[in-house]
Amino acid sequence: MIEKVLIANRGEIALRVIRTCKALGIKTVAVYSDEDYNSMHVKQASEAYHIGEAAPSKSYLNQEKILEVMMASGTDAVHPGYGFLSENDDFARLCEKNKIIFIGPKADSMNLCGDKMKCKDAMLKAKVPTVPGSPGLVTDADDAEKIANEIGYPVMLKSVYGGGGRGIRIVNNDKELREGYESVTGESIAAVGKSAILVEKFLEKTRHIEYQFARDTHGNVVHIFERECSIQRRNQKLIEQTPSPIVDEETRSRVGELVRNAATAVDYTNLGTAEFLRADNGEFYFIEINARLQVEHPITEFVSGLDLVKLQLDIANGEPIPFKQSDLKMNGYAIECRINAEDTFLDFAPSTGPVPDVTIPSGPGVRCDTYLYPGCTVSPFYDSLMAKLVTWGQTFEESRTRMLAALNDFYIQGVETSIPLYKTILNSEEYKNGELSTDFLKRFDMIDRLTTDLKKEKEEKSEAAIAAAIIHSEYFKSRVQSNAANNSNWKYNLD
Amino acid sequence: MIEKVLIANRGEIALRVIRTCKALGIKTVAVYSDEDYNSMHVKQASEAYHIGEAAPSKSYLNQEKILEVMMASGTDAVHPGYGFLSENDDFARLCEKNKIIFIGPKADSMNLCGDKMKCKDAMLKAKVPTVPGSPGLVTDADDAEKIANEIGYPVMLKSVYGGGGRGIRIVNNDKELREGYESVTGESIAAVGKSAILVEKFLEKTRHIEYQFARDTHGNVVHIFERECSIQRRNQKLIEQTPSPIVDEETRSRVGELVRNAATAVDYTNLGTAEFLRADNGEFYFIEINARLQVEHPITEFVSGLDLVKLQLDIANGEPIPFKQSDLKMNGYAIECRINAEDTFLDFAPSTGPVPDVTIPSGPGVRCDTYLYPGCTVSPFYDSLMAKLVTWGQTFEESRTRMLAALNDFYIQGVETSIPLYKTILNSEEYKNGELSTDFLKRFDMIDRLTTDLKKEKEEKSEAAIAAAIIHSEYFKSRVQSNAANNSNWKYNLD
Amino acid sequence: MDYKITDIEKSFDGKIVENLGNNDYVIKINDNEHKLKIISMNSTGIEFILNQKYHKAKYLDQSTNEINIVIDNVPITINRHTHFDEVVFKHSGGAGAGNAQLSLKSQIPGKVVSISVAEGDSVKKGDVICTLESMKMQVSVKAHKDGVVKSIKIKETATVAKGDPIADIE
Amino acid sequence: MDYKITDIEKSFDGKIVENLGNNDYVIKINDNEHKLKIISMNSTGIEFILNQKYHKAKYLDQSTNEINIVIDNVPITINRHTHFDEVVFKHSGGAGAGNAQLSLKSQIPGKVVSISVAEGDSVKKGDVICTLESMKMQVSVKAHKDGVVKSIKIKETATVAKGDPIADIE
Repeated sequence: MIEKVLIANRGEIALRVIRTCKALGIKTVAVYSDEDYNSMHVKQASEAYHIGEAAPSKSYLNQEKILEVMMASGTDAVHPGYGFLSENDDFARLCEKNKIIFIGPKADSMNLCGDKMKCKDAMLKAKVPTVPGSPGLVTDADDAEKIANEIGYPVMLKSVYGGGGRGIRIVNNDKELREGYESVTGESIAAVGKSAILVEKFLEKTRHIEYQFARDTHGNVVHIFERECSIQRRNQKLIEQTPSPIVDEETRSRVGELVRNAATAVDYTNLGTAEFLRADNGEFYFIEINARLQVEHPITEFVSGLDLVKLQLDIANGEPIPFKQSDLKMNGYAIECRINAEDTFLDFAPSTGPVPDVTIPSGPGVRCDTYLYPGCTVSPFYDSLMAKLVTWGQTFEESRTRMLAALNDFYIQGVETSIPLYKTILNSEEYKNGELSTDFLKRFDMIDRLTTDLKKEKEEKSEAAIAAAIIHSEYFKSRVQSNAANNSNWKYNLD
Repeated sequence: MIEKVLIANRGEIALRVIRTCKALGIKTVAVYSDEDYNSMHVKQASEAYHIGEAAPSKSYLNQEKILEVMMASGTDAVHPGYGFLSENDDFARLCEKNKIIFIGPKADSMNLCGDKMKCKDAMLKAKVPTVPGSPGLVTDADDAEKIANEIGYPVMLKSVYGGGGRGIRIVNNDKELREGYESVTGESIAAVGKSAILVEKFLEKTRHIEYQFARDTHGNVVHIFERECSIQRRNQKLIEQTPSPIVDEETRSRVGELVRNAATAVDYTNLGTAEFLRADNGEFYFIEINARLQVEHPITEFVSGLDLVKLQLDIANGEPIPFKQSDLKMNGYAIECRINAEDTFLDFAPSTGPVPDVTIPSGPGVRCDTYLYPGCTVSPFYDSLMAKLVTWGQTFEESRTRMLAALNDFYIQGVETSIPLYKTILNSEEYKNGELSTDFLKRFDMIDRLTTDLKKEKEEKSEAAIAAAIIHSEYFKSRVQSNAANNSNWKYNLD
Repeated sequence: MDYKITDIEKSFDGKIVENLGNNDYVIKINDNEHKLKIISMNSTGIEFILNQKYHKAKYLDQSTNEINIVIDNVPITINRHTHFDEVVFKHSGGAGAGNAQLSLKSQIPGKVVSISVAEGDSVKKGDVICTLESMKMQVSVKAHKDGVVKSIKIKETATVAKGDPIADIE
Repeated sequence: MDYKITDIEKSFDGKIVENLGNNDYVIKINDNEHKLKIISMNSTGIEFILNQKYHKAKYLDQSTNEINIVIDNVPITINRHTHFDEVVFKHSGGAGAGNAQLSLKSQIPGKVVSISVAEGDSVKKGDVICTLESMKMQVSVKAHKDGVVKSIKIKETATVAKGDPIADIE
């Protein structure tokens, strides 16, 4: 039985794992870089070990150092979170070799999932439909061009080692293909030191729909419903919801069956996610398996009632999944907004720095997973996800309106956030009607609409802003004109 | 349709009502006393009106002033919360007269519920069992003594105008009865200006089990399951949970049917709670109807998935309840701990003052309804309930362990709280086994056990405390011994 | 005073009409009077109730003629058509009888950001002698008379109190 | 220094063994050495990591021989068997060569809580001259020599800086 877990991660996901461990009486070990002395995961864990410099390569990606801490702290198991080492099969293998339970799939299975080519092969054998494209790796840009012309532009160039939006390029003609080939190769080498590229048909007006699944060491496998994650920017998810507005019970079961087959085909253990493109014609095409806990897992927790981290621990302990597929019932509607530190108007450029003040929303059906606290810092060294705001409702409308109210309550001083954009999106008729697709932002001019909404907000707040300016000005004037000591008009000292 | 609601209350319940109104796009009007300028409900409402001095009688109980604000602000409806004017039928009548929707039962029905004698009569007619006692009001202390001797001591003296633990006294003999009669009369007159007393058999090892119910203006009535609220001090609830560990599905339906009859018997509209004593022999005795939203409503929201404030608004709008009894399914387990500002070791005396720092717990299955924020003040003028910490789990054990983790995370600087006591209770075998009764604290020596737990905690933290003291002392010494300016040992300035 | 919000192309005339005590004020924006109650205030922000509605504002990047406010989470830049420099000038002895006095005094407390003259320089009434930062705003202190700077009494980055001498001008 | 936690009837000997720089220290409690890293610190509290475990402590109601700490939400009262007064005394000129000096100087900055002597009083070395409050602790300043209080240089409620004269004793 796992009694002590090292969390090889930081930020909100480290806190998320700690929370379940605490409730289960499992000890936790945090690791932290120079940048994270003052971070919440250090404060919440049973123990915390410093592992190096701020740059991920010198701390959160340093396998040897993390192994050293696991040995020193006597941990039984490691939870990798998402990102960092979570889908690194070398690290999983290193843990296996040192008799530390890696909370995730076995290294071989992870390797298979991570290799888009081999994975596609496995899916074809398991009769899980995949997107038309190169049967395997392309040999070079010439080969890529040949295949692109066979299946027809636009096509997508994907690094086998990419993920989460990185190492992907959509190209519309031979010229773009050659440029894209170069940059995808470069990005992949910069990130993981190697590159290998696939070509796939790029489908338009597609939806990104993924399935949570779980498979135990006894071969039991369940899917835990779909999540629709179509609202994205630069292939990065922004808003997720479950159920998907276009998945009915029949589709849910039918595709869910494919997902169970997919998990078995790669001999997957623990929790994973099977991602699909859902084409405008209703077809589902398998894209890849994310071999880890997803950022957006809380919406699945809301509608299933499950604690997915607890389920991960159970499976890692070798226990059978404590329920059957038929026991799972979807209850209500959940939405997640990823609250990023970024400037929507600067092409989502990261916005970092100290956060002197924060108000975290709460209320019935509201959950906020975040590392923010008043006085914390948003670091430029790590990803821009500050918080995950998740709401549940008995109806989609209830979850949506609760999300809007919570977004309004969410106050983060000091950095730009994606909150205003989400308010515009959630208020739009297109979102309400479920007209989702991965090009949603562009398709419905959301950035322009945000500009309009912000101007309207400024109009509404102008009188109050002027009032604040009047008080500020008059106070200043009064200080100049009379002695501060006997200025009884003002009880406030602005120094 | 209600478009603007005045909340004739303060604290967490005002915020709770505002939250649902915001999600539904309904405007809210807050009222506040001199003590509450800086309170969260003032900040969160669409509008806020000052209504008088800190003492409740000069503000939150001032019906004329509140009516004036309702007229000035153009509100359609008033939500009374709990306490204050929530069960005052004169106020309900005043609203009715002025064409303002009172979100609660009609004045006549409220009057009937509030009059314990008439209510008991109505229940007897509706075949809802009640506790043995005086058939109606007792005429004087002599009459009370006569009845007490008929039904046998211990008996309970209850003011018809009491509630929530006030205006109740348990007496064991004639002498105590006469003293109790005096003090219950006094308390009742002090609180509402009048007094009328009932005598009832006091049952031992009883459980306090209550039912949430809703009845609409069309006569549809549902019960929304039970809540067990047996853990109390001085007849004030501390911890509530649903389902009750001793209510099975058969009992739930059978007593639920009585509850529906009870609601109909008093022509109740909107949400209410029927309170029962459950005797050790398994019998349920009706005690009273609480004609308002209860403090502990969130646990019912968790297991039913309903937004009870939304349901209140629907019913107040004259809409039929949008579901049938058979649609309601209980999902999981919920616990509420009332986080009070009080000193357990000073007989739960109130502890008030500024709260410079607060950490509100969060996480999957955790909800915290509170008015606390860093820099707020706990006022001596109002009740001691600072926060309601509520957790949900698929199993009772999951809700319990989540509660313990959340209690550990909850940090409130500046006032004494009931948090340590709750940790002791939730860790006890008796609580885990569901051995609940209204004398739980005394029966299982919880205060003594708390003392032991606190000592153990101090042992565990002693080394860290000494470390903090060493740093403090050494810093002080270094300041005395060397010039602060060139004291390079210390980067910290403690002034 | 005149205020302008460029983003929405609107101008406002605003002032305090009356201080009612107990932190209550009557302010006037254009032609309308409003009730305003200050709940709390410091150099970085203000919480207030305006016409029965609570607002929270943070003051960022203030200068004499521009102030960036985040009000209820909405960032708004306000231009002030103000005469702060003139107010400071006047009260530093720049107007009327003070003309004969030797010493130029600071009428506000602040930090010395820059000194624009050297000892021995000839200055004209209204020339900038130094710039102070106060309440995060930069304010120029100007010569109250024509003359020669005999001595400078301040240093850069030092703090001056209200009434402290800035320079002697003869 | 000796520390005692009365509630659990335990005594501890504690000190800083080494300052490793970068906010890292080695401390010793009884016979065991511990690694301690200060994350943040001010007059009201400290956050630190002790042996790989984070702790947050608030300092409440401090005096020279007692300190109330809330550590990780647990209130603990610690008695210090300390010689702070003596430390102050020694550094105020109370020991050794300083005996000849006229002026008694404050070795800590603080607020004057009370003055125990009047001008003209005869005092003996070690008599309390005044009490200062510093870091929320009350500290006595004692005469560094026998003599007569010639003049008192401080006032009650005033603030003194380190090195400020307290009194002249001749």
